[in-house]
Amino acid sequence: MATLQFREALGQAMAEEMTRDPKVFLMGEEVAQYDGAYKVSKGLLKTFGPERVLDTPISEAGFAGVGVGAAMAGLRPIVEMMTWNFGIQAFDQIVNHAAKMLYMSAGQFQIPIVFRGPNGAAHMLGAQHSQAYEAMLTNVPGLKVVSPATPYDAKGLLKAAIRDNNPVIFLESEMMYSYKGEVPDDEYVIPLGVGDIKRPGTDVTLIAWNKMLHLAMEAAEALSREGISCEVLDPRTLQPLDEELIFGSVRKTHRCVVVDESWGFGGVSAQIATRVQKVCFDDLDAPVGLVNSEFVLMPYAEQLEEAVLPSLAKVIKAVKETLYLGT
Amino acid sequence: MATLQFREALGQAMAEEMTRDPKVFLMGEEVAQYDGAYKVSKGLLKTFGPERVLDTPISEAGFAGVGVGAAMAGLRPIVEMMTWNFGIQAFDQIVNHAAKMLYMSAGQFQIPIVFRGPNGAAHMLGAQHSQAYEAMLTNVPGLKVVSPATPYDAKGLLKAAIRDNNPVIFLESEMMYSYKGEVPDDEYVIPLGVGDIKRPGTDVTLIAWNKMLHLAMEAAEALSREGISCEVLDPRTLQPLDEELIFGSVRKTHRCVVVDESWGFGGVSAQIATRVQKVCFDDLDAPVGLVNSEFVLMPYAEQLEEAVLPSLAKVIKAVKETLYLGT
Amino acid sequence: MGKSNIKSVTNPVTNPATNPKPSRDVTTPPKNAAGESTKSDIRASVYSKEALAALYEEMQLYRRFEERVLAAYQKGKFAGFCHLHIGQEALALGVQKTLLDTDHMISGYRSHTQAIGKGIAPEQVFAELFGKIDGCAMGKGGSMHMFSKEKRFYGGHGIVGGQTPLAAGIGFEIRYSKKAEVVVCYLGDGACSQGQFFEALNLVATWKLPVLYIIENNRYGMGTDYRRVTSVEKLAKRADAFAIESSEVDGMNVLNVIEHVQPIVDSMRTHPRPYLLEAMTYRYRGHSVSDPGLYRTKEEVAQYQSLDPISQLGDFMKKSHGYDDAQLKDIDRKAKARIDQAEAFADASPKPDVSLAFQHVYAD
Amino acid sequence: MGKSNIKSVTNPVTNPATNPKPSRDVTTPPKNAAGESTKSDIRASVYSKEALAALYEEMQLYRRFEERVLAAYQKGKFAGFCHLHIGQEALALGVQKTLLDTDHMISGYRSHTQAIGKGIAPEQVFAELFGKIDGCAMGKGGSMHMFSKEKRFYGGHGIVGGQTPLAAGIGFEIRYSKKAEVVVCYLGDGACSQGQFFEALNLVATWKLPVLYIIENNRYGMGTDYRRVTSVEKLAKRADAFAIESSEVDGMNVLNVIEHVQPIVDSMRTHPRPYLLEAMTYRYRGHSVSDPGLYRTKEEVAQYQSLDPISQLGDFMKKSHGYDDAQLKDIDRKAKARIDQAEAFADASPKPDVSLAFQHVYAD
Ligand SMILES: Cc1ncc(C[n+]2csc(CCOP(=O)(O)OP(=O)(O)O)c2C)c(N)n1
Ligand SMILES: Cc1ncc(C[n+]2csc(CCOP(=O)(O)OP(=O)(O)O)c2C)c(N)n1
Ligand SMILES: [Mg+2]
Ligand SMILES: [Mg+2]
Repeated sequence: MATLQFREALGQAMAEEMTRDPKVFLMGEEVAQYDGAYKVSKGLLKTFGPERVLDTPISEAGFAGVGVGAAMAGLRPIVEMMTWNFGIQAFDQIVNHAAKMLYMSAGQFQIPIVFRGPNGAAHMLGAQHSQAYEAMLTNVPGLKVVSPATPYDAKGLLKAAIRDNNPVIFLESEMMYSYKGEVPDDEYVIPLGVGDIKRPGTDVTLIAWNKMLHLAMEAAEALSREGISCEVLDPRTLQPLDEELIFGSVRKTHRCVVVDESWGFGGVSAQIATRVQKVCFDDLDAPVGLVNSEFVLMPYAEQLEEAVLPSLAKVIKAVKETLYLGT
Repeated sequence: MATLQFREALGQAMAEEMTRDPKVFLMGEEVAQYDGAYKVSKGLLKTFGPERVLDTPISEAGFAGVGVGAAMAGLRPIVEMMTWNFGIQAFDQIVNHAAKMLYMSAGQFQIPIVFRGPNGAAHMLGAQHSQAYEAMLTNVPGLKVVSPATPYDAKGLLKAAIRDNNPVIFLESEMMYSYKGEVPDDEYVIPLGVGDIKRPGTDVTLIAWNKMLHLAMEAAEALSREGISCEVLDPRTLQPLDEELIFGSVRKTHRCVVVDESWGFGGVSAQIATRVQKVCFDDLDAPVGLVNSEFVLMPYAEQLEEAVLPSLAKVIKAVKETLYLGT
Repeated sequence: MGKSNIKSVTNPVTNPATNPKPSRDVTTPPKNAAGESTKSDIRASVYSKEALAALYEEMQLYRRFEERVLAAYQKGKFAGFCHLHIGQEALALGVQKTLLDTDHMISGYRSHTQAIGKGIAPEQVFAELFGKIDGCAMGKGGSMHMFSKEKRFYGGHGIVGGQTPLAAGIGFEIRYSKKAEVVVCYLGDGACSQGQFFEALNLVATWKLPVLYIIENNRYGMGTDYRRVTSVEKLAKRADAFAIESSEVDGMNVLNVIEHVQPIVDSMRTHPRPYLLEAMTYRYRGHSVSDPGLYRTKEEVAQYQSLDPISQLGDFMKKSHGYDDAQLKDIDRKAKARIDQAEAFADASPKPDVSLAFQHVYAD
Repeated sequence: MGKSNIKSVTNPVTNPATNPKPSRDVTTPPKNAAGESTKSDIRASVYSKEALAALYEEMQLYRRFEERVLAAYQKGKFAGFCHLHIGQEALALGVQKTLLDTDHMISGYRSHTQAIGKGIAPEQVFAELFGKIDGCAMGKGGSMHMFSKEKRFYGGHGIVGGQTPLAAGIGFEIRYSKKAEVVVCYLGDGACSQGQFFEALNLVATWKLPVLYIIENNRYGMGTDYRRVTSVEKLAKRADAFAIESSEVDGMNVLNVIEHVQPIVDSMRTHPRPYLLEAMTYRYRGHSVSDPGLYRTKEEVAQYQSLDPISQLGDFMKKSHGYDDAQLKDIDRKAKARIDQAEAFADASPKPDVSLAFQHVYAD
């Protein structure tokens, strides 16, 4: 076991897969000579050379489309979006082309591609650099969406994503790149679509992913001191969702709270709530609780940003609400 | 009262608003000399001239951005997307620029703009021409989203959208442009954010908009013959949602089914289900039922397309399920 | 037009003596001293009687195919959008003749004939239009989405301009795998104002990818004269922004097209780099079968029809090799028979089972 | 470079005799016979001592402002991204001097100095950086998003290239309302490969909108030498695709910039049309304050610093009007004092109440 930063775990996953399969290559803005805007691709240019690690112009739609075309022709591209705020410029290529190609061609053209990059707010970056995109990207059949919260999961899931024969959206976070965690020395792959109980518990199922998982863990810890036992469930993959894991947990706890950095209109949290109320209707002792970012754009000033994002206090409040405990 | 086609009602709304306010203008592909790909802007070029009715190149991102910039500078653009399948090319301008400008500038730059065009499937147009985009567009604060189902609503709501000082997404449908309905001769405006009970009932609240409203009405009629009384609720505006109308109806019927052409992962239907289970938890006698397009891309062949879209049979089945009636 | 270095490239492939191309039934005529395309007397000696007949037959096949498609649509045999290529056949055919089977092609939604040219059987294209299981996309794609991985036809795309970065990606794979192949990417005069296209041009130029972009300038994007929505008359100028080589070709004459494109393709094969070709052409029918095309005068349409690519080739065959009308008619008859067969095949092909709608969402 | 018709345009505004511009403290020097910019002896007679001092003070203000911003960042007084304009001041200042208050400006995220130039008080820019209520966007925008509707500064945008169609929209309004105004839109060498920019270029060219696009070619987009991600050396060539007039200017010399840009702006005002200017410049610091800039050699940075815009102007002032170092230092001191005041103002400004986060989502 080595202790790695999140960024290093991702870098290892890419390096291992590029070593294993010569069809895998990486492109994106600053990924080569600069080692990545967030140093995720550190060393890859040196190891694999400029044919397989390519700096692109600032042309998200263009190079996303190059990735999709290269995948049609048999390669397995990894395309880094410096952040998903810029990835929206490539939505036509991701949604209309990558997601639909296999289907339109009746199975002839697979698109084994990973679009990866940080998603959601970092710190004081303002409205155009802080959006969480899972609501949009999980809505599209043909795309898989992955959003890991630990270095261990990040490595295992990214390897699975690279080996997957479908377009996979991989949502990271600027704030987590320096998070550290244990990563086995031996090779491992975490299958897509399988969630993980990050903390077992009995009173409330607390579902969260990416940065929010850490907030949920913090809340669970704080609540345990008040005698409330949260089961913290990390779906890890958002599309497809590990519904069985979710339903199983809720059938046990009878209560569910979802913490989702995205805006609370539709999206993954609403999907989970909808499915849980449908499938576990008779199991639920309280409505499914949701904690999302406030339904406003992201302000720059620090204390405003804090007020907008999910917080420990908001999560604790939502959990207590499902327990009908005053706060 | 005149009987108008849906397209004529929209055309009238634009003509009236352009007459009322010289700052309103229309641009888009084929909107001028061709009278619109679906003839929605018929006659506007002749009436208002080429300065106010402009054919654009096929540059969705570019002309959407021109609209946003013109709105910053004080005009009130109507931007036609030939369909929303192409509108996704302009998502960066719509989401990162139109929706966020007022907020980033702390209220200095209003963006009074309407992006309008048909949304969702028409008939046998295949995967790249059949997507329903409400899940993505309603997720973004700063945008309003409207989706009318009748000529009357279309006209009144489009006039309100043009007068609104925010970016408004206006979702139409190729299939409805020739639908006819009564439209008053006198001027009227329907405020955004106000839903409408299209058919009162007592047993189940059936929520639907755009094309799906007509399917819901058909289902309500069929079910009434079996003694089941559906209250058909058309939210008309999806963002913001008329939650009070929804909750009031569900509190009465204790049952709710949402028919949403969009894919059933997140989106407006999941938002409604989430809010209803939250607010009307103790009122509900059954889980909220959802009818969406199947979670597949859109196939071309007619009978495959039919199998994918919401249908009368699927709606009836969902309603009966909430009544615990076998089918 | 961007300056072209094509002529000065020494290319062994274009020298038939050292490297004959067995898979091709039409040979590129030798260049004259000035490097200009040869005049009709030289052509007569270069194109064999049989080669010309084959060209004529294939072009008629394209035409008859689209005519039959229109008739089938009007009879209600299928629905949806349907964009015909009638009038633009010389370009599809001429370009196809310069390619090897191993080359790649991608296009927009007006691509029935290009798909057939690239090797998809007319039967399969017809069946696709009819939404039948034997369609080249099992009835899931439709008119706008013809695909054949085997024939290296990458679609059939419905988003205007969306195919242009995909083509760059295919070119990227060629470079990555160090192969001597090229990609042809068709787009329209309307499509060439899409931002994606410019991003793609910059990428192929920077990375020297062997993509031949061909702007089919049929002068209209739907009802819009292209000069109303761009500021230049010559669309090949778009290449200048990136110092990409470019030129213009008369797309109504198949021999012109072959002679113009062959050296470009051959040179790209050995010296990988992009190229932008603007082909002047004209669509006879409306934008799609439901467009009456009222934005054009009858005279304008007639003027372009007087340059009809099939008639031009027929006239040349009469002059150069003494063909007569009856012989041409015979060839045409063969083409029609082929279409009869294709349509009958599509008629007979079963509709896909509804379960097919649930396949191909995700690959295993 | 695209051919420019600018010189041949008769423009009353550029003739100071018939139409003096009271709002400007720098006058455009007359052209010599060949229409070339004048040499330093002519300049000496054209720019008054006071005018030069004002220029020098404003440029120092830009420089000192950014230096102080860096120091404040390093002290932890604010966070987020922060992109400094140090080294590129001559362009911001020179262009600003050619504009009227009624003209419009829009830019990217490296725009503190441009915002100040356009009239936003340094106090407000500083307060915005500190996330304070007196910021020009009440602390909701931040470093990348300076706005002032009153001063016609349209932002401060964080999406590379996203501002380019917005500029076209502002130009559209000018045409729509038949006003004699122009829009200046800044973008970077990296931004000019964005598809949106090309779509915008086509639109402004087709509709003849008075937008002056200025590519600030500081040779790097983050860590990427621009020549690695595009195929041409001269970015102004992007104009050629649309037959837009274009030229290149040395962006390190403020007098060069003024003299080059003034006739362009004046001519656009009376004969509305777009223009693309590539300005050669250099950023001394990293891409943002957190970038150590290891992709450049010390020698390279030193070479450009030897062309420092402030020193260049100072040297000229010494030669032309006998300024000495002490006098220049005095001016600098004034600039610094202004910055002290601005920072103190920002320090004192209150933090916005949390309720502000919930305002401005929708307009009434
Ligand atoms: C991005 C996008 N915008 C708009 C459309 C609608 N549309 C389909 S074809 C077309 C015209 C294209 O014209 P051109 O590129 O000249 O091709 P042609 O039809 O002449 O072959 C338009 C606007 C689309 N399919 N995709
Ligand atoms: C669409 C988009 N892609 C990527 C980024 C990340 N990014 C911010 S600045 C930058 C480099 C821009 O370089 P250039 O245009 O030369 O401007 P400069 O920073 O040199 O002023 C990049 C890639 C972004 N903000 N927007
Ligand atoms: Mg065309
Ligand atoms: Mg730069």
